[in-house]
Amino acid sequence: MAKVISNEYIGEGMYLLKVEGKFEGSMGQFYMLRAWDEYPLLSRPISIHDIGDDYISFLYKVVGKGTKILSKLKCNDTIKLEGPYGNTFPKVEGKIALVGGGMGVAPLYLAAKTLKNVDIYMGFSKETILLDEYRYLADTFYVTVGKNITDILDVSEYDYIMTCGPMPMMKKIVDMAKGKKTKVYVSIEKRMACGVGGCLVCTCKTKSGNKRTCLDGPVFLGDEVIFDD
Amino acid sequence: MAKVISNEYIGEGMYLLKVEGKFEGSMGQFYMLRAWDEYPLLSRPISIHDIGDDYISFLYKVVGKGTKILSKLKCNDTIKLEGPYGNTFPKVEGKIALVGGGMGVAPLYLAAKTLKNVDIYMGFSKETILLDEYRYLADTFYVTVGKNITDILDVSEYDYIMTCGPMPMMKKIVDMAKGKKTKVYVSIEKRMACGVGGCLVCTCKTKSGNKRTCLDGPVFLGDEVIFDD
Amino acid sequence: MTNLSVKFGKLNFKNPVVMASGTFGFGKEYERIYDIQKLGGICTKGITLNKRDGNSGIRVWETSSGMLNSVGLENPGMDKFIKEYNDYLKSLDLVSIVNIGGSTIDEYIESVEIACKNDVDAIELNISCPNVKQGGIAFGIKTDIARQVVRKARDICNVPLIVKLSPNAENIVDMALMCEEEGADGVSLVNTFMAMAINIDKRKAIFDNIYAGLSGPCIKPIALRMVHQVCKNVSIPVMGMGGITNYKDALEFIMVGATCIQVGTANFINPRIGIDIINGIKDYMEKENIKSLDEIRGII
Amino acid sequence: MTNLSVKFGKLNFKNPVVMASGTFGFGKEYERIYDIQKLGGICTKGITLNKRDGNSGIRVWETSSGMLNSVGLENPGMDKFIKEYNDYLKSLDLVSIVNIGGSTIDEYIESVEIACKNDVDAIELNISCPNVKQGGIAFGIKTDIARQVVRKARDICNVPLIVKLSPNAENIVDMALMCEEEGADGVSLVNTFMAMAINIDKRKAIFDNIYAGLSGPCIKPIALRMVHQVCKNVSIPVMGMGGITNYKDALEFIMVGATCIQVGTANFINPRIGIDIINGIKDYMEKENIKSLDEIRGII
Ligand SMILES: Cc1cc2nc3c(=O)[nH]c(=O)nc-3n(C[C@H](O)[C@H](O)[C@H](O)COP(=O)(O)OP(=O)(O)OC[C@H]3O[C@@H](n4cnc5c(N)ncnc54)[C@H](O)[C@@H]3O)c2cc1C
Ligand SMILES: Cc1cc2nc3c(=O)[nH]c(=O)nc-3n(C[C@H](O)[C@H](O)[C@H](O)COP(=O)(O)OP(=O)(O)OC[C@H]3O[C@@H](n4cnc5c(N)ncnc54)[C@H](O)[C@@H]3O)c2cc1C
Ligand SMILES: Cc1cc2nc3c(=O)[nH]c(=O)nc-3n(C[C@H](O)[C@H](O)[C@H](O)COP(=O)(O)O)c2cc1C
Ligand SMILES: Cc1cc2nc3c(=O)[nH]c(=O)nc-3n(C[C@H](O)[C@H](O)[C@H](O)COP(=O)(O)O)c2cc1C
Ligand code: FES
Ligand code: FES
Repeated sequence: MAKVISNEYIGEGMYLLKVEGKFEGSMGQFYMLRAWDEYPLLSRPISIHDIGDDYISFLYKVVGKGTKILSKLKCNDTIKLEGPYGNTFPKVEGKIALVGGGMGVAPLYLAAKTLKNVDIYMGFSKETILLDEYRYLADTFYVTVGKNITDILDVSEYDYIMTCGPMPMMKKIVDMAKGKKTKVYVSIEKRMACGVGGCLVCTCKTKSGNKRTCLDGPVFLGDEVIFDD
Repeated sequence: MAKVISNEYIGEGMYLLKVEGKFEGSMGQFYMLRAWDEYPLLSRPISIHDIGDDYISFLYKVVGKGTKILSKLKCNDTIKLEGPYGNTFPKVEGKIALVGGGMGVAPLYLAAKTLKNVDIYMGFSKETILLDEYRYLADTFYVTVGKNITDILDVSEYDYIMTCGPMPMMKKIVDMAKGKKTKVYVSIEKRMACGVGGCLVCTCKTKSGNKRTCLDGPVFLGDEVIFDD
Repeated sequence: MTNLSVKFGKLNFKNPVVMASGTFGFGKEYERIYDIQKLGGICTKGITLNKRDGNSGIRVWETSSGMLNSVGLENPGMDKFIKEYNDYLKSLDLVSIVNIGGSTIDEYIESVEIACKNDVDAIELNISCPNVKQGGIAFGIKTDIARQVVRKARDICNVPLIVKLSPNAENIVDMALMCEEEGADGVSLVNTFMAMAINIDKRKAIFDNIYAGLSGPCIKPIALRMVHQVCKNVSIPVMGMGGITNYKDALEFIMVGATCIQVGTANFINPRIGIDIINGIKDYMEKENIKSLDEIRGII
Repeated sequence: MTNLSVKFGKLNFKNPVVMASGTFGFGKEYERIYDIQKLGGICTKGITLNKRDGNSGIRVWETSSGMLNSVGLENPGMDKFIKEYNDYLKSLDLVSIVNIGGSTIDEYIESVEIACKNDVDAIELNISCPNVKQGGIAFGIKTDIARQVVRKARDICNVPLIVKLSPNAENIVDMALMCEEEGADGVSLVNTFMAMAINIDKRKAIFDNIYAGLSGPCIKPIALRMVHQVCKNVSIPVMGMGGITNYKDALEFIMVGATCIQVGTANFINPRIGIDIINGIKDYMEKENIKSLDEIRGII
């Protein structure tokens, strides 16, 4: 049980939840969140947005029952966090772009803080969020609203691209990088139950066979993922 | 959907919930309360404690999931009320005693206000509640703590006794009145589902056959009720 | 124009929403809440030939997203039912279906005869009742035993006959096929699942009868599967039910092939649920430009 | 001194709490969460003779107090399982049970042979798998078909053999009696209930396979009833499961006669649930002055 520090609405149906405590975790990893007792049944996987000495934060969008309950949390309410789960974005060096679509920008914050000197691309459909915070961490900063972020991304400029967002966007980037030196890492979202690799409901098909998104992922080499699912 | 005015803890694990609006209802009747969406499944039957031009109030004890949720309601929260359901205490004249045990004192408040010039007996196991409020409505006022209220009740003093509380207490009073002119009315608690007489899960056995506690009751002539259930 | 009406064999329902047996009394009880004639139909509490007092002890228990009931078919008996309720039910502008139970075949048959003689709209034969001659195992478990009841009932029944199936049946598809073979006008499913609850402090079963019937949202995924299986296998119309609590649930049952849907336990969550579901289906059809439910029935 | 240990036929469990197949990986996955050797036992993910990639499409869906899964027995195949996990499992201080599935009798038998040759602690034969020769109807539906698998498996199985029953069985008591007759060391029940879910916007079933398996708290009242029925009818030991989420649920299954209990879906609510249940049972026994679970087993 941990204590909520704050839970702010930041636009686009998204909230920034800050929880008190010393938590572990690296860029790309996630926690299973539970701010209820029995209902709904399953906990919700949410990426680490940021982590500090005495707090952890999550950026989430309200889409259904679970995130609705999360959105009602107030300062001093309690929440259960299990994690950190999953692998991390790789700690590489070179010219790096972080590309987030919509809610997919969430894990890129900690990635930008960790990797440093990155370019950040953020695509939104209507409203923008946290521009100041992300801009501050970026060498070069690109934002599109109502237009595909992939339209302004030149993959060949980069050694590495780390991306999180809608599947079509990530697939597009992987396709654009085909045959180029650019390595693309994608963060995959799958429905989960256990979060620890024990139930196999989150399988992601890859060229080297089935992988568990919760344990072997959520970060995969883009080239490895079989997207037609 | 109605709006909560207040929901105060008043001791003995009991709360007084006041809800805004013009509600119908008479002494002895109850509402089905629901301050949640899907879980738990069933609404909870709670007697009318008091009713005014622009409010209704309920006095309830936290015993399980549903009343626990009720106890967390705050001013301006919403609650669903269905009712009023059930019959009422009879509007009689003569010498009347209202006898409540524990949480059974709840419906006696409106009864005292409606019938006037009554004696009130309240029995508690540990703490007392709302003594000032009830005393104000009583001709003579008796309270016991940690002792049976039936020990100090002389049934033959009364033309009518209306009672609500634990089954053994009510049975005792009915037994004490056997062969006397005193008419005893008891308010029965049974687990309910529909509250309107449609499901027959709340059957109360009486000498004139099965009755639905929610529709034909909750108030029955004590002599009629078959207590060995 | 959106048209919610459905034909269920010879029966015409102004909409597919029917209140389930045992959860809606004899309709009258809900009159003070809303105009029940807005409903497509109602099923009465289960009636047996003779009056029954029902089971002793606790009769309802909440479970995770469901409830157990052990009412034990408390009812006034067929004659008294006819005397007290039949004229009322026939005066209503909806399809009123008399749900009939029994503990021997003869009992069933006698009840059906009386109901037919009094010209009820339709009969729903509840074969989930314990069969006294078979040691209390329900009629509706084994197809062969159920066939005997259905055949004899069909023989003498001159009003539409709907057989209500138990999810505890050994093979619910066989059971439905049998009903079709024996000439039933339709089947309805599911009745409650046999289940139990325990008080660990008293180290005793909650119910005097030990087992009780489970209903409510918790059973919906299983009920829906059973309705799907049955609809894929029979050509008589099906009334689907089990855990329906909103119009979306109702549409799910229609999409797997149900002609009508029944709503039971949800009446206890919201006594106006019938109206809410009808309005929800109507709005959905208008939004999706669906003229008749035929367009989506059995689409899955 | 409170003693939580139980004897399940020839197997000794230090406590009755066993993690259910398919919800606890191969144990290893939960090592980082707690010392899994505190558990009475674990059942592995279902293993088939050959590697299986499992089902396509969505594999999990939440329902009211439950979940549907359509994993489709994804597993590395028996040989690879033995190579990668058997030594690890045997090194653990707990009873590790290998759950075996198959789509033909031959497949089952070959898997059992390999497992026995490698001296596994025990086998749990999952007969809920679709039988390819019977058009995909699960082996565990009809007693006669299940008997063929159980008999052949028993013939060649020289480690304790537990047969895991499906709640979709036509007659679960007959099924358990059959297992007893054929010499099984015990039965475990229930597996998941066949069920379904629908996306009304897409007008499609959620799962590529249409049907999926329902588990979690919603099924507990039915599972408990089935375990009760089986325990009253067989004398071999029973592992009870279905919706157990806390020590009270566990005690309920023990009070209806289960020797061990299994915990599945609750691992997803709380990954430390196994420990919590063990501690809960222990505290209860101390408070109630119960020396051994024999005192309350089957008390209902
Ligand atoms: C590794 C990982 C990291 C994620 N990080 C974030 C994040 O940082 N911010 C954020 O807003 N969202 C994130 N998501 C998506 C988030 O988990 C879902 O939006 C959320 O679970 C929806 O829950 P709900 O109860 O509101 O929706 P409902 O639709 O009511 O949920 C029903 C069930 O489906 C699951 N589900 C529904 N949508 C998704 C989805 N897109 N991905 C996975 N499961 C889903 C739920 O977990 C639940 O089990 C992440 C998902 C994964 C797998
Ligand atoms: C006509 C009537 C009037 C009532 N008036 C009051 C009142 O004014 N104040 C008050 O505190 N209580 C009253 N009760 C009792 C009250 O309904 C229960 O205490 C309450 O339902 C418990 O709900 P729970 O979720 O907290 O407990 P749980 O034990 O979690 O409830 C589980 C289920 O059992 C039912 N249940 C449990 N205890 C009782 C009980 N004693 N009577 C009926 N159903 C029960 C619940 O309604 C629910 O369906 C009344 C009961 C009836 C029938
Ligand atoms: C309290 C109660 C009483 C019931 N009585 C009957 C009955 O008399 N006859 C019958 O066929 N079904 C009876 N049922 C079963 C319902 O009609 C329905 O089949 C079942 O509850 C599943 O639907 P639901 O989940 O919508 O409630 C009863 C159900 C409940 C909850
Ligand atoms: C995701 C998942 C995978 C499962 N896989 C298997 C399996 O491989 N073999 C098996 O016998 N049972 C399997 N089961 C069934 C469980 O072992 C258990 O019988 C069932 O879930 C009921 O228990 P519960 O309600 O505690 O989960 C699986 C269940 C789930 C939820
Ligand atoms: S969520 Fe269970 S294996 Fe990934
Ligand atoms: S609660 Fe349904 S008849 Fe009384």
